[in-house]
Amino acid sequence: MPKAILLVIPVFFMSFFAVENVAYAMHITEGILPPTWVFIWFAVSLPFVGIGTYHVKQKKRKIPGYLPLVGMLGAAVFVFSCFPIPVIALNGMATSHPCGTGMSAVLLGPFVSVLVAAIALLIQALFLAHGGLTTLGGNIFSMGILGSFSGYFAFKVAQRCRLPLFWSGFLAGMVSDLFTYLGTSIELGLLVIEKGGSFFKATAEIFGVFMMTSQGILCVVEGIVVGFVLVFVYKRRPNILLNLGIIKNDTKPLQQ
Amino acid sequence: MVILQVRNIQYRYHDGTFALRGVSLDIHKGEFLAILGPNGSGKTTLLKHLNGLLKPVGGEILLEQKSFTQYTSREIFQKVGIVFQDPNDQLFAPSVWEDVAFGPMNLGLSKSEIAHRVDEALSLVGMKPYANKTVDALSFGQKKRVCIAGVLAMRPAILVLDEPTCGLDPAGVTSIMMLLRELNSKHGITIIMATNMVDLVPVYMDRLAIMYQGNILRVGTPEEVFSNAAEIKYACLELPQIAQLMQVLRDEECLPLDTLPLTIGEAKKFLVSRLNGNRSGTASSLIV
Amino acid sequence: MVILQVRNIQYRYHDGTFALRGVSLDIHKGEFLAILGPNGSGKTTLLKHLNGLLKPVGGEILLEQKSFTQYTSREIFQKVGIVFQDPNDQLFAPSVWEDVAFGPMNLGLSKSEIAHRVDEALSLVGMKPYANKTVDALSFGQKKRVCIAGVLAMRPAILVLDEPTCGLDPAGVTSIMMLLRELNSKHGITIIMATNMVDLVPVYMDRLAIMYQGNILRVGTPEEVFSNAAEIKYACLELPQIAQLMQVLRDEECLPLDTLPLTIGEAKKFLVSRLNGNRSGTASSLIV
Amino acid sequence: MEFLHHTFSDVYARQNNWLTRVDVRVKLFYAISLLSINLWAKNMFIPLLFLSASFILLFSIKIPPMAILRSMLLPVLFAMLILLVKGLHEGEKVWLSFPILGYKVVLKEEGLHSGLHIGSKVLGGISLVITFSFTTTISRLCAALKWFHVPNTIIELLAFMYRYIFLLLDEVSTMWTAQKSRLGHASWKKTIQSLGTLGGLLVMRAFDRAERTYEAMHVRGYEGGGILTVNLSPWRKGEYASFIGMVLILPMLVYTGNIHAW
Ligand SMILES: Nc1ncnc2c1ncn2[C@@H]1O[C@H](COP(=O)(O)OP(=O)(O)OP(=O)(O)O)[C@@H](O)[C@H]1O
Ligand SMILES: Nc1ncnc2c1ncn2[C@@H]1O[C@H](COP(=O)(O)OP(=O)(O)OP(=O)(O)O)[C@@H](O)[C@H]1O
Ligand SMILES: [Mg+2]
Ligand SMILES: [Mg+2]
Repeated sequence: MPKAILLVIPVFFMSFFAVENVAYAMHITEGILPPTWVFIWFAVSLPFVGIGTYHVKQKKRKIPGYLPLVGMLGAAVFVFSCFPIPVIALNGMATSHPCGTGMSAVLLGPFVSVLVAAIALLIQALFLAHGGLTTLGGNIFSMGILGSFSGYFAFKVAQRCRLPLFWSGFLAGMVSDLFTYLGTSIELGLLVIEKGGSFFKATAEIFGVFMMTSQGILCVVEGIVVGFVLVFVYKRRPNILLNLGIIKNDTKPLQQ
Repeated sequence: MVILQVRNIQYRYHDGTFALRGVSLDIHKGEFLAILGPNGSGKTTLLKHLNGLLKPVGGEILLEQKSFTQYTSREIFQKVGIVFQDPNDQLFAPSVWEDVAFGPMNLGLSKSEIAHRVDEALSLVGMKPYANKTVDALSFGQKKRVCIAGVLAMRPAILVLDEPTCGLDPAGVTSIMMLLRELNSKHGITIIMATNMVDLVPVYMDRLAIMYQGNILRVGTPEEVFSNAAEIKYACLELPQIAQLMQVLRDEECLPLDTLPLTIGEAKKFLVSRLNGNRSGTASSLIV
Repeated sequence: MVILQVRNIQYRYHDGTFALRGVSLDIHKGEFLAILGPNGSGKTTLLKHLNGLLKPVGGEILLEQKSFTQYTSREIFQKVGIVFQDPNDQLFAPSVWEDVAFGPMNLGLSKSEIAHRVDEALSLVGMKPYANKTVDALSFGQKKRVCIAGVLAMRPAILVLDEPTCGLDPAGVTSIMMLLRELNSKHGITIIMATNMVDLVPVYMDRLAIMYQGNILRVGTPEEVFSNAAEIKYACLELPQIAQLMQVLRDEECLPLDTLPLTIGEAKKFLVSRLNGNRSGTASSLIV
Repeated sequence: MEFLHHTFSDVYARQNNWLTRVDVRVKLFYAISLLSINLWAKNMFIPLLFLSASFILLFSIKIPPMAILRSMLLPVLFAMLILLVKGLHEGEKVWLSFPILGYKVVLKEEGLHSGLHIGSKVLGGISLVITFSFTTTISRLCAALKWFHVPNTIIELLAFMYRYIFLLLDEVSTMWTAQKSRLGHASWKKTIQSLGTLGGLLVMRAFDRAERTYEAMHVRGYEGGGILTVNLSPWRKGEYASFIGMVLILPMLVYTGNIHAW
């Protein structure tokens, strides 16, 4: 049976590409999650959003310019997530879209990044019909929380290991992307529990499908792009990265 | 010879804005064409069509008598170079040299050929001494010049510029315009330029097109177009200052004028002949 | 009466750029002052000092004879309103009404007072019908007007504008300038405006200051300042078109001129008198 | 500029029609409670009812069908995917089986059944969301959120981000075209590199713009306080009427939703 899935589902994803709209396939659409899970995911996500809000609120009191900065970088990350990234996939060249959470986690820190992701998801749900209002909690969990924290820690660990800036950015982008898809897969996989299915098998299958279609390569490509972004800013305006506290004075931009 | 022919093109942005409503325009080889029009009339949209960055929803564009569809986009980009308004949108590389090399490098040229082209382009715009500067250290006008060099390095036959003088000081405007005139007359590059500065048009351009609400209202030489003051006003434009002065003299003081002088030189000639003529016969100097 | 006195201020950016090198300037109550100068001469930097946004590293600024240090920054912001060049940087609220209300709200006014001021400011700039529009739905010139309204709603005595006409079409330029002139003459608001458009200066402004490399080169009425053509040229500026024409007539054709006419009106008056005068006695019309 | 095709605009929400004039709080109440009913519904009737009702509403204010279909496209594909997965996975009774490339594909009745059910919920839910968003501008939404006591910081960020997304999209698309016209997207490798540059420029832009915007806010008295000024007017007759109307309809819908049926 799994074999059949592996065959049929990619065909479906291809039809996604056929309309060039796989953009936000990592968001769970309105109506898919049953009520219980809607509540659970909202319950999980709200504290993180709350902490992020608190962070911003505290900080804007001290630094009034912080709010426009977060808003503007948030908008920039949103626009970044609209970039059409060409990837090589099962069906040849296709374009997909980065999540952007890795980058926002690096730029803004994990909690604020969750808040920004939550707002971005709300905007997408309302004005693009990508994702949904009742599934907002679930999507915040996978893209916001898992994406931000995994990306942030990947970046910090890489910096601690004195990896060059490019590779730190690469890891942040790639890891956060992987975790976002993993999160979505888990959420979908959990749905089969009540029907007596095997959670791990379903999750692994869905995750496998994500990875097999363009999204697997997308993770790597998003990593590369985030790496390039950081190096570019470092070369042109290192002060920006220093002011945001992303790098210390001794960071190397690229392996020499 | 018509090098670029725009045939009844229409364009609609995805939000429904009908930005071009059937624009037709012939661009002659080697001319310097100005595109004027109020804000939002579709100048930028039209320019983006001229090198295939936007695809019209109706109509077509011919480059050297062949439809754009018969070229690859790379061929078009190579023949038609475009410079946008804000230089900060276009300088991608950390240093001047690298930025100008961006285009030639993407053409897949050899290293020595790239270096040659970059040097050539930089000297054309007079920025050779700055080759190793970082882009952020340049002034606004200098950035503008580097942008133009970046396009020239691809050796285009046609150069398209969107408001190249906006935000520059008067000396900077003159310097950019002189540069363009030189590229146009000495190097034979066809230039199409959108602008809001009517005073420049009669001085530098051969022809101008006036856009209004996604249409071309009028095309012609500055003399032809500016002779219709009502139309100019309708299109939210103004006559050049000199023309305004002469118009006032004509209308309020009944000075007989067949054609409105548009530039300082023309106005001078006319006024001198009038002033001298009035002194019936005394064709000498004006000193009284 | 001097309302704002700039005394020998200096300013240096973080990166070491010495942007102001001892600027002194008296601004009179109710005047309309232009600040001209080449790109990078420090116009924007000076304007940002005029309401305390930047603090000079040397020298001081007096507002109504009292040093800036004796005011709170809120008091200064209330008296001196500033409008920057790019309206998109300044309109951050979702709707026009909210954006204009932002200033009064931060002043801690009552709701009804806020509403009153917003309505007043919007009608001053002629944007009342747009109160509920989204900011994105406005044209460039309209955005500019909303920016001005946002500052007017704080009822400043002094209005500072950085290149308010850049990027507008000629009709838009005229409309903004007429608005400013009305605010200046009817409502008695002192206006200081940086600009690159020399043609506007003699028509609208009482005085102008020319900046060059962080210094003020010259201050005076347009007649005074533009009479020194060499200095204008040195400061990368140009004479207004009309003045250029008259200058050419004077220098090349030896037309006797005490002062250079700068505006169309002045030039007309002069030319008419010359043309008529030459016909010795026939003071009637010019029809030949 | 292909990537702008996925972007959006609120042109429809800015129009003036009877749905945009409805008080945003009422709309939000409706949207949330209908979405919950949709979620709990045990039959396909309720979601499909919502779907058709939404379409009728949207047509009544002359939204072009293409615009609706465009927004529904992705969710519909998602729904079909779910249908397929369920059909392959759940249940015993074989509904259809056929071979593809040597694999035997078996679709089962129970799975298709529940897949259809979920699919209908997707359609119903999305159509409700679209109806809300096509008739509500962001500034109204912000005001409503404020009325519901959502923290100010979140609303401010929402308004701020929404405002500047459009602007940055415009700027980025100009840079993108500038890159393209100098062949920056000639090969895959160059495209990736150019995208990195584009992202870098974007971050630099955002940083500078944030600074300038802060200056502009600062000179108008901003010291870290609130940004939004609009407060909604208290409820008027119309709002009470629609609210009571909802209270009356809701139990009926809840009841209908609880019927176990197809
Ligand atoms: N990306 C876009 N999406 C939607 N509408 C757009 C976009 N860009 C421009 N427009 C609209 O298309 C029309 C033409 O715009 P365009 O930028 O071509 O005008 P323009 O003549 O260049 O104006 P300006 O003098 O201000 O540069 C305008 O109504 C504008 O609002
Ligand atoms: N934020 C900054 N950091 C460092 N240097 C700066 C900054 N802003 C301006 N400068 C420098 O200070 C000088 C004066 O700049 P300013 O912006 O005041 O000039 P301007 O007269 O307004 O020019 P323009 O006509 O181009 O607007 C310039 O040399 C400029 O490069
Ligand atoms: Mg334009
Ligand atoms: Mg300036």
